[in-house]
Amino acid sequence: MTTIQGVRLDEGERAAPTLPRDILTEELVFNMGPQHPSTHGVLRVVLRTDGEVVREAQPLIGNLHRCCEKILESLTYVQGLPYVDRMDYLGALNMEMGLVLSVEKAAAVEVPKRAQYLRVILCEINRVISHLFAAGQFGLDMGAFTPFLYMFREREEGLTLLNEVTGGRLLYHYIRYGGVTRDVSDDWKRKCIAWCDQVAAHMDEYNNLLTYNHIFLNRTVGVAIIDRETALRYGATGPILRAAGVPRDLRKDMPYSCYEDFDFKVPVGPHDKGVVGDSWNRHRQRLLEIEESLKIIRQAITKLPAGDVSNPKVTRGWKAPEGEAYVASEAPRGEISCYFVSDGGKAPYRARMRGPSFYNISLLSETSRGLLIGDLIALMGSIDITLGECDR
Amino acid sequence: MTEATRPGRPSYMPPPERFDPEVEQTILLTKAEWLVDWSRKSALWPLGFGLACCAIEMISTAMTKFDISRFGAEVFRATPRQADVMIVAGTVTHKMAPRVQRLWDQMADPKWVIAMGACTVGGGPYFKYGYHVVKGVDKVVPVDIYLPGCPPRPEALLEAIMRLQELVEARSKRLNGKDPGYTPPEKGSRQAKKDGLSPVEPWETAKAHKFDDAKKKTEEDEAKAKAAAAAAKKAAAPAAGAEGASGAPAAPKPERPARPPKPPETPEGGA
Amino acid sequence: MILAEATPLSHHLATWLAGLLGMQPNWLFSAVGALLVATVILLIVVTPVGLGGVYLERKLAGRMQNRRGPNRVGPYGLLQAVADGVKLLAKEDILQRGADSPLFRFAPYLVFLAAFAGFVVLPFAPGVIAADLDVGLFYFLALIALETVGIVMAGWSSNNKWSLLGAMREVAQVVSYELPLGLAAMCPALAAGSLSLVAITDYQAGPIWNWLLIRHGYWAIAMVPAFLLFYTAGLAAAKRAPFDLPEAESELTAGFHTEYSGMRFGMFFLPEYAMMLSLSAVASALFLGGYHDPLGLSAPGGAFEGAWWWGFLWFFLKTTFLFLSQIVLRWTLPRIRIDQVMYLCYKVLLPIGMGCLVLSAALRLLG
Amino acid sequence: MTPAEALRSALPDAVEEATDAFVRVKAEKVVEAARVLREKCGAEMLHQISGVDRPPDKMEVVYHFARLKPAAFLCLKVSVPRSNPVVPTLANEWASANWGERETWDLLGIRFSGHPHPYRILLPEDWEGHPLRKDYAYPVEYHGVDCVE
Repeated sequence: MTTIQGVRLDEGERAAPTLPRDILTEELVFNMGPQHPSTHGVLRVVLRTDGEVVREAQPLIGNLHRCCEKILESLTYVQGLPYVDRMDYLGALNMEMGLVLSVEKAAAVEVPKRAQYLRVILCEINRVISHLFAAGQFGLDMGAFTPFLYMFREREEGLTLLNEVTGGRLLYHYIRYGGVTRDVSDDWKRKCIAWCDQVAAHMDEYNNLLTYNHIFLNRTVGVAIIDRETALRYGATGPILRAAGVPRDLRKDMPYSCYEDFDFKVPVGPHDKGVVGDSWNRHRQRLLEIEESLKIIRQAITKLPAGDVSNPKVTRGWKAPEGEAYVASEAPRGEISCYFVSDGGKAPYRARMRGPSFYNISLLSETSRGLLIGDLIALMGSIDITLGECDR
Repeated sequence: MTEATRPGRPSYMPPPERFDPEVEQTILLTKAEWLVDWSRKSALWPLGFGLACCAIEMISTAMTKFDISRFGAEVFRATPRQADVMIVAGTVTHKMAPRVQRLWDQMADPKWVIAMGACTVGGGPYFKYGYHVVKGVDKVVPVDIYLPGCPPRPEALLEAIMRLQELVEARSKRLNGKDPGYTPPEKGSRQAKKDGLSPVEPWETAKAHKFDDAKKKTEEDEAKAKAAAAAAKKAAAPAAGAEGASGAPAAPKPERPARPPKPPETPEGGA
Repeated sequence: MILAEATPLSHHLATWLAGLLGMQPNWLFSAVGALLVATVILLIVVTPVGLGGVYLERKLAGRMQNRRGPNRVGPYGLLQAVADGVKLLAKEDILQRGADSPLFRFAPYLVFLAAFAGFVVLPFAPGVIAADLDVGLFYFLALIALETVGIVMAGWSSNNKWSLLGAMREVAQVVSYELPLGLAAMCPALAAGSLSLVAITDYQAGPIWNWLLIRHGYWAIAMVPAFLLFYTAGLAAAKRAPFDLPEAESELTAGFHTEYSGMRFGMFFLPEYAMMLSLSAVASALFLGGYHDPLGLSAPGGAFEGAWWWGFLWFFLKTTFLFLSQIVLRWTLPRIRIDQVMYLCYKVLLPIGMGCLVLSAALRLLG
Repeated sequence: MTPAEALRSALPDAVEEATDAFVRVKAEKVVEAARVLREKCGAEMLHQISGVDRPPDKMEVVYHFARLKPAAFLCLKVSVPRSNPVVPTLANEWASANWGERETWDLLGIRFSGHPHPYRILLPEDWEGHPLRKDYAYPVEYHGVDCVE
């Protein structure tokens, strides 16, 4: 029994002995990460390979465990919010939504309509940015460096937009209990629409350069298939689940924050190439979701109602009354939810955050069997994890 | 050639000896030093190593808008052997700390560390309640440039790179007498460190290689183990309580400072 | 001696040296002359080739990606590659525990040697060649195999699994791609009836329709596929994207040179560019007329017959064009998977290569 | 069929408390209860496993199941004594329970009997204590690195 730092690598299912007896073959145990270009952070994967063929891949997490839940229990309500941002640093606003929605439901806090719209606009901008990063990073993993930079061009513009409203480039601390911190200007709205047009105009460029590139298609179509059952069994959500053919999008299924006001589609795999649930479909899924998000942003900006952006009842020393709630929302990487328990104290009694990446990456060990190392990279890149929310 | 894993490796450049200034400015040696330092500062290859949020800003710095390649520093090496500067971008946790240290060990001299972000500077937002967060990466590797911010903007990282270039260049500037008003600072003083001329080499101050003897039991642990064994013996043989009490005098249970009494003991280990 | 006799430059040098000392030119002077030529080539050609290649790659990549690229070190960042080189020289040289020391130290030299030794047979201009070997093309192809040996040594001796995997990929890839590379190179050799690069180049003297790529129109049937084949297989032999599997960064951290630091790493880094350049040069000599211009001015009886600068200009232009196209490809395409690399080689390129060879033979017989 | 009705009819002796929001079942019956939720109420996904420390004498494990169509979350709660918190594992039924339970063990010290791999997941294997317990004592140092200033 091979054991590597507490991880048991199951023996058995060795490759069928096709080689003559006198050639000695041996399985290699690789340690991939925590510092590896395609583990997207500090994920560590222990690989057992037969040459290039992966027999087993065991993801090991926890290298970025930053005690988010303990801190939420220890600090006051308002103080705790920035820490949620740092869970998924690529989709920080969506993480804030995850906590705030639960607390608001448990405490029955009213949120002004304008604030709800602003949340939607900024969260969708953040989702677009996050998906651009994920798609580019996937290209980078596949060896295509340039598309990443092209996607970063639009990403930077989007960051500038968010920066203008929230004051932060990456982590925002914008959504508060009962509303948001700042209102947007008319000028910003114009810029935002212009940015949507810019991204939409460049979608073809990304597709030509990366998505429908012949080599890219060969690398990803039919590779590392995550089917519906596997995804559901492992609790995988978000683009992975939708690319596997399950039309589950909480923005449609359990609308929160006025998502029911907007007209958008939920793209579901399989898309025009490949088979349902393969790496290419997960990549395409993200690009299609960008287009839908742009639709939502445009509608929300046109329909943005007048009014206040925060609930005056929620002040600095605000406490939630006793109670509990479980609300989930759709973050770029999957469903972020919070099991929130309050005992009426100054801090949440328990705020259990669900990091979608935590569940998404857990299926790596089952899905990766029999893949080549290059395919494993495709699998990991198309799952698109953020270790911040995986380890919290 | 030196072995990578040998602790307390000698410095890549010995502390500059002070010659007669006239000699210093004329001999070729100092000019060569200048060339070497110029090349080092112009080709700072970072280790492609992201930990958390700051890594995204580090990537942004390498991208179109900020373009770290202008300084010749866009060559993110995937292997520590070929990197010059480790940008520790993000929170270092206790689980990750040995790996960070190991990566630093694996880098070839001369090497520098930029502590990017509040977490690596001193724990940052996780200072008080972050039980699993190392409060500052300088507890495990020596840091040359501290870059605060949560996360620092890419412009800030560019400035950190430029400051590091100044630091790299400082030594040969002094040697070449480019700075006439310069008097060598007192040994080990703050100024000496600032000038990059510290006789105390950075790795002497680092608490390096503590992880190697993680398994080594400290006296404290031994005492604790003894106490636990005594307790187990006591529990196993309640009848021989008197004997146990006399035979094994109650070892004082070592309490760590500033730690409240332990919660009721729960059975540990897997089911 | 053979080297010296075959090389006009070194021969002149030897005669001049002997005259200087008032002695008859003998084999000693010839050897000294050849060595001098080799040194000069190494200094003038090789160093700028490596460093210039690095600079061009970084600058062009920047341009392709809406960036500026290096521009702080020297004017337009021209000294960037020099700074890199000096820095690598002054960096610590690590020999990690468990490495096979002699092999580990020797491997970079072998790779360096293999990559730069190819320059000996490159016809830069009329009369400017270190050694016009009769088997120049064969010699060049053999050196590619030598480089593989160095890389396998590096991967094996590093005592690192990623390095080992990189080295294994290198063997599988380069050894396989030598077949189509050789087949494609045989087509021009067949047409010109020689393995000497100078002979093949001079066979293409004259206006552009004398170039083998489109020679007299009908040769294009065989030569255009052969050229594309040579170019593709050359990419694979030089480990350039999309065939950069031995050092695939996102898969194998840094592949076979994971454990190398300092100048030893530099000795893997520079040969890559040398290999690209020499492959481009050979491709231009084989298919694009080498140092002959498209108007036929350098052909016998032309205005610039035997003018080395005119020939060098055209050789340089053609080679640089192919070199830059390799860089553009690298920054555009994703990487191919290892099994697809093998598939492409044995099931696509090899049959095409055989077809080209048969066609060339037929054309040679008919025309 | 609401979870409360389904569980009351299928496992009458297991249900301790049933409201619209959640159903509390006996710890040893949690696997059967989860099966009932899957078969009768369409709970296809185990969305989240949370542990709640309720000193002085109780701990809770809260399971949230997700139903796809119509979308809803079904909540199952289990209370265990704080002195010996053991709950049967769901890891053999739902793969997502595997890591979720390991995390609950790691951070709260609730054991899951029959778990295929009952080790810590986020914290290092030799970490002392379970941080999310209310009486958790912050470490002073870990392997030579100070945890407090």
